[in-house]
Amino acid sequence: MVHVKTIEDLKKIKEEFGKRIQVSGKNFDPEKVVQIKVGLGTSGIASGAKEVMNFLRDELEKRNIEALVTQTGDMGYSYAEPTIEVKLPGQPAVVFGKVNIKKADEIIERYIKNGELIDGILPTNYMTI
Amino acid sequence: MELVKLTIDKKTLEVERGTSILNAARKVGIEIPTLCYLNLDGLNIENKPGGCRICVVEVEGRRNLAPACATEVTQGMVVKTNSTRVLNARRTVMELILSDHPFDCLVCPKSGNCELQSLAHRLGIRDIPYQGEQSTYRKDTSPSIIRDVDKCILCRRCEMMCNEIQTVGALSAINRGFMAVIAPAFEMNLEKSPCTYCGQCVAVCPTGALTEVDHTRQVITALADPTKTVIVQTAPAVRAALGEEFGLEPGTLVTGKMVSALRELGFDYVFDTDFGADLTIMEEGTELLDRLTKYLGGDRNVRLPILTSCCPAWVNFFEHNFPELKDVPSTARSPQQMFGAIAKTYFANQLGIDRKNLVVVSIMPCLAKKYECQRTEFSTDGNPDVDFSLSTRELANFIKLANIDFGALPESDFDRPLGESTGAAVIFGTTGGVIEAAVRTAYELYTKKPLAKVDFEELRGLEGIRAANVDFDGLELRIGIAHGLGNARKLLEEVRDGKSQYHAIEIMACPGGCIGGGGQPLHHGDASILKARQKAIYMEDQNKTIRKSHENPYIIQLYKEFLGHPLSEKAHHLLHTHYFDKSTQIVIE
Amino acid sequence: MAKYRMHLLVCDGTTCHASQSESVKNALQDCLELNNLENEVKVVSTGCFGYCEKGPIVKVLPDNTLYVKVKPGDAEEIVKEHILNGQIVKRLLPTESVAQVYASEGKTPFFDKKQIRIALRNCGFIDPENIEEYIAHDGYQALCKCLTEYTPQQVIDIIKRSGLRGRGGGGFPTGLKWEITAKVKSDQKYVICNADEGDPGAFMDRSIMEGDPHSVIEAMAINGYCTGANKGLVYIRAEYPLAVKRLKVAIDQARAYGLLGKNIFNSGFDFDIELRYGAGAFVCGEETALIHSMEGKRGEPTFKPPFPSEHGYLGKPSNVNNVETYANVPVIINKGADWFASIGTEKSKGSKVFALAGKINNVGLIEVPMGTTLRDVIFKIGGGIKGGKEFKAVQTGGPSGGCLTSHHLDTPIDYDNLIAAGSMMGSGGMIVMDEDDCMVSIAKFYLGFTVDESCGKCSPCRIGNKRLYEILDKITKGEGTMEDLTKLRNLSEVIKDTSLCGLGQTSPNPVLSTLDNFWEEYVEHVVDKKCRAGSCKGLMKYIIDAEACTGCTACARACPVNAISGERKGPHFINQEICIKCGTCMEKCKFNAVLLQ
Amino acid sequence: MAVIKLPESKVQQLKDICKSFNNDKGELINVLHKAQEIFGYLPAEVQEVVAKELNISIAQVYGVVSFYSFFSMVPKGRFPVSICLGTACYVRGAEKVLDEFRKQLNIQVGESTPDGRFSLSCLRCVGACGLAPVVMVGEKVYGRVAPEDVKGIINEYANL
Repeated sequence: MVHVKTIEDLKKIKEEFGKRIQVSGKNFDPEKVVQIKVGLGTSGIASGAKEVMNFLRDELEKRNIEALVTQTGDMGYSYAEPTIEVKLPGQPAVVFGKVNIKKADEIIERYIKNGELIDGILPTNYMTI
Repeated sequence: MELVKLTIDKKTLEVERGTSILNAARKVGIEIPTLCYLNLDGLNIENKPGGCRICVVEVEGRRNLAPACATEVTQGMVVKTNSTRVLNARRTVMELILSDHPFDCLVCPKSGNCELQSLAHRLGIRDIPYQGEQSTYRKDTSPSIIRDVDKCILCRRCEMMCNEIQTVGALSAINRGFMAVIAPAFEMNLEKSPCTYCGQCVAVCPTGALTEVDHTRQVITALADPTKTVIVQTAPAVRAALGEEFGLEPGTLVTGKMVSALRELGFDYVFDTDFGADLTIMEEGTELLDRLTKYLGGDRNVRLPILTSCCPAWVNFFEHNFPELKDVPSTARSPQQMFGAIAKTYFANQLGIDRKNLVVVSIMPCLAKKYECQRTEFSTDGNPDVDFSLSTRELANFIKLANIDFGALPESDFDRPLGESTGAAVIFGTTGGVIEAAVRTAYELYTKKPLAKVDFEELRGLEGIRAANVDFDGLELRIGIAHGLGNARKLLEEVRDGKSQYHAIEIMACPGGCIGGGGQPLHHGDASILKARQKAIYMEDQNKTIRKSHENPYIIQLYKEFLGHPLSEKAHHLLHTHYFDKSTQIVIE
Repeated sequence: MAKYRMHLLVCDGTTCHASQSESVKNALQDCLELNNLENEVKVVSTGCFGYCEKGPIVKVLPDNTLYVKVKPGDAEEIVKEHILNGQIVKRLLPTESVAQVYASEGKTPFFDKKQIRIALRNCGFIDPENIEEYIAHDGYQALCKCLTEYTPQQVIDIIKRSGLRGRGGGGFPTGLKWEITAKVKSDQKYVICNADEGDPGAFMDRSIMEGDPHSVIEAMAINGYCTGANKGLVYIRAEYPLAVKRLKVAIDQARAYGLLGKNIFNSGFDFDIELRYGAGAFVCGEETALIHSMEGKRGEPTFKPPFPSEHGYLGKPSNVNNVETYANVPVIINKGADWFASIGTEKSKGSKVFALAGKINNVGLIEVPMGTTLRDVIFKIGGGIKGGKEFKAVQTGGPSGGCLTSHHLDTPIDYDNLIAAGSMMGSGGMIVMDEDDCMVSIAKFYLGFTVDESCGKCSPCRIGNKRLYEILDKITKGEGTMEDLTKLRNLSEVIKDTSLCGLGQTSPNPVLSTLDNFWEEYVEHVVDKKCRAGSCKGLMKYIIDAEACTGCTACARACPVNAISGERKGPHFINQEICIKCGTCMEKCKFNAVLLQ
Repeated sequence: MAVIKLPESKVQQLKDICKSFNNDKGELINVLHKAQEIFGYLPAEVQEVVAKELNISIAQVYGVVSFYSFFSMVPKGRFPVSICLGTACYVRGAEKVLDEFRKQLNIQVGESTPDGRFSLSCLRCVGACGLAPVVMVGEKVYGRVAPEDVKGIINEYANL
């Protein structure tokens, strides 16, 4: 385990984190892999976000798509839970709302596989710092 | 000390930093009304939850009103205690408090002596516009204390007394919001709680929520019964406080008038608990010397320090909280019970009547005495040694009820034989008194020399825990004194942990000792009343010709005719007791 | 891999939907098919863009052109000009100011700057259970900077200059609070995080703890460094199991990385954090009550002064801030006080997180710069009122706040403006109400909450709020009098003026603000015995429409109090004197003949 | 003398909990949380043991237990039903949903059905305001509940 003692230690972690993403022992190149974040706050979970996350993990593996599915906090769109963010390599991230299993399947088949946008995109209406 | 200049109601004054607005105002003759606030100066007892909001005042520059009791003065502060805003707020708050209070003032035991009632009068409340639901609870009666918490205004004084001062922990605030109330755990009866019946909650309750169980009716019935001989004993602290109920200055001794009043009430013999106190000294003093001699002689089967055992609330306290130490206190019964035991044997014999036809009434500054006289170990064949115990307050009411003009009564003396007592017995009424009385006797018995000076100033005072060494002709007797059960707990913990340095410890449950007992006229937070009572007690001692218990001629006679000698078998049987484990037991199923 | 060369995004947010976005979508689809473009260009409906008053909105990808107020008839022009000819349809572009916003857009194709995420910067972005991801987003750099480059006083000065004020409701200047605690001399001090978010309808702090727990940990350590405290305590609601779990994971990770514990960043500074759980008492959000609760006691507040900064947990100086306040701190250190102070209004700097809920389309968690108007929040970000109903009021500040009306919609949100308007910032709950909400009932709802949550220590709050509730209840039952309205006001003012703690000092605000802003509604209840929102049961009448009634007697048989009379096969009648308004007759009637009036 | 009867294993468990908090009375609330986790509620006996172990008065323990709404002295049903009465849920009709549960289960808030299957309680905001009105049965969250849905929700547990 890294013991952080200097600003350089922090910077190193930051750099490394950008370069390699490790999931269950496998290294991923963030530039080449599909990255999905599932909003797992209380309202997300209450709306079924965990089921969606499990579905995505299982199905992406079954369908041989190199993808990294991680959890994140509340994205703010309580009215459209569960919400997920999908980032295809080299493209801006897109947030989908009201994602149930059926919608998740559609996202894999149409957006992830074909780059085809589907109904239910949530425009990011804020600026982050 | 830094001085702070401020203005209250256009009066400019300078007070020490740290003074509350309430106390600062008092200095310029402005009396801001209070309700929950209580301060017994010099006894370290203060209740300042800032909860009732009656004492609110306007402070210039402040958004909302400030409670005068809890707000400290600041430099240049401008305070208004009677602006329209303040008066309206104070009235509304009072109306709210009254809207959650029963309207049965006329038949309330506190009527005429109720702080809430006086305040409503002072604020000129004429109606209660904010009517609504009132909180209601079950009335709870124990052997000593009645809880009628419908009348509770959540001033928290009793909770503070029970937990912070007495560390008894019988009461706590429970529930919250409108349902909040002060009660034992699970709203169980006080009788099932670790309550010691010290009555300090009753002594500070501003309303009729906490009162004593009134036994006056039973006494009246007994007095009216021609088959009964009714005798009365009065505790030393009663005579130093009873006068207050009749408008006399606190600290006025009314021994003679009290005796006359009791005669007028119809008691056949008016005796003195002081006689029992002298007897206690004989037994307890001898026990102390016995244990001490054995201990110094290397006998490790005896335990020191010896603890006094004349305070029934204190006895309850260690039975609940320190059962493992129950062989440490003296086994001597309290003066009330010694008196009762002698009355129902020795004196009944003298009169030639059956003990069942002799009714013994005690007048006590205490509520725990009501419980004590009901303990089964203090009865023979179901007949108690002491039948009824009335508080000082009950006696005062009884006298008024009997149309007796107390002020006009002549002074008269107690009856013999059980009315004779010494100065040593009188000082039982204040903290430090029992041990001083014991020292006066033990010294002479131990050293076989007369005391050069009877007064032991080093044992007196109002400090919560005091310590003094008394020279017994070469032997340094180390003495500890505690009053208030919280202070007692500290000394007890030392004993339990084997760290106690004392040979003897006196403990009184009530702050100040019996002068501050739960059955005394209400002090309403004025500590100077307790101090005046203490002064009166020592004055009574001064005035006595005999000031050492072992010199009481009737005590000497009692031993000669009846008991034999202190700690004799008969004395053991009649004058000593044993203690019980009353702590909560976890029984494994 | 992309099948489509272009996407047309049509906003299908509720407001746009109401303004025919569906027809626009269909028209675009038809035009594409007409031009055989359906396999090259796809029409997609999206959630709200936050520009509802300009709707329907169409956005063209990949070139990010935004068209506003698009009508079905514009579809042909968009397809022909933009898609086929590559020419932008200028007349459908938004006005200049909006265009600028969109012109500067950066990372994402769906971008609008009404919201700024400072406290929520990582929330919904990073994996809260992965400390490395937090570090990758510049996490713990602020702590490092403070410990290695600044003196405690310098850090305090930065916070002071930033203008950050407490986000828990009171709005006390954070830097000043830190400075007071720092100046008190004591062998032991504590850093306390108030995570007892109790306002009904508020979930800002919970979201931050669930989404970005490290930002709170980092800020608490910074505070510890400033004030001289080595121990931090988070007082968190036991009802927030997920937040508890994420915080625990984060604390463990921070310890493992040496970011909590001994000698952090080799500076000689030690700091660690423990959790303490609340147990369901709203009053524990008050800092003295919170401290008593942490000490294992009843959560009753005590009179201030002394303040916790001097006499806090276990009698030691303690700095108490809430979650959101702490979450702002690392950014302020990293980006500087001036940057933070450049956002917001004169006296309220930075941004504020709100939990937007109630009768609003886009319920959610938002963060806006101080000074944003209520109108922007409700109608742009919030997407307007649900079901196209009329906006009636917005409640801010929870049970301590007030109800604001359409008159206040253009009020820029900051601490002082909200207080001036008769409400308060509170912790950030924002509940929108529509024409179906009865304002007397709303006031009663909040008072019911206060009565439940009052600790009972001081008489005005314990009894006064109960009486307020009872009077309001009486009014909603149609039994109120004009005198009651006078009583309501006097009682409210006295409770505010005399209560011991913040709970009682603010609890009458929902009553006072509705009395001020909806006086006619109270008078209607009292004088006309009428509830315009139709929500006060006691003021409603069940009546039978004689025309529709078939005389089947089902209602009469079901009525529990025999209030219904009438001949079989003839019209029935409800005796209003007897009726208890249970509604059974309405349930039983198969002919919709029972009406509620 | 109050006598508390509890099985030995439970007493030991309680003692262990207290010990894990160093028998520190400042940890009372944490101890009570743990105890409620294990016992499901806090009967008088449990409070007595805690009081004894932490060396505080039973009145004080009860004062704390009765202050906080999270602590309960009555056992919950097998399927505890909680209705959120936060503001967002309130304005979206939570009260009507609560009334329907009362009617269907024939119990009041704070009570359990005679067969011990269901208990009814109210919650402050659970923070799922986007789903208002919200009902929880055990851990399961039901969002946007209308009075008409109540019967169906109860039936889900009918055969469990």
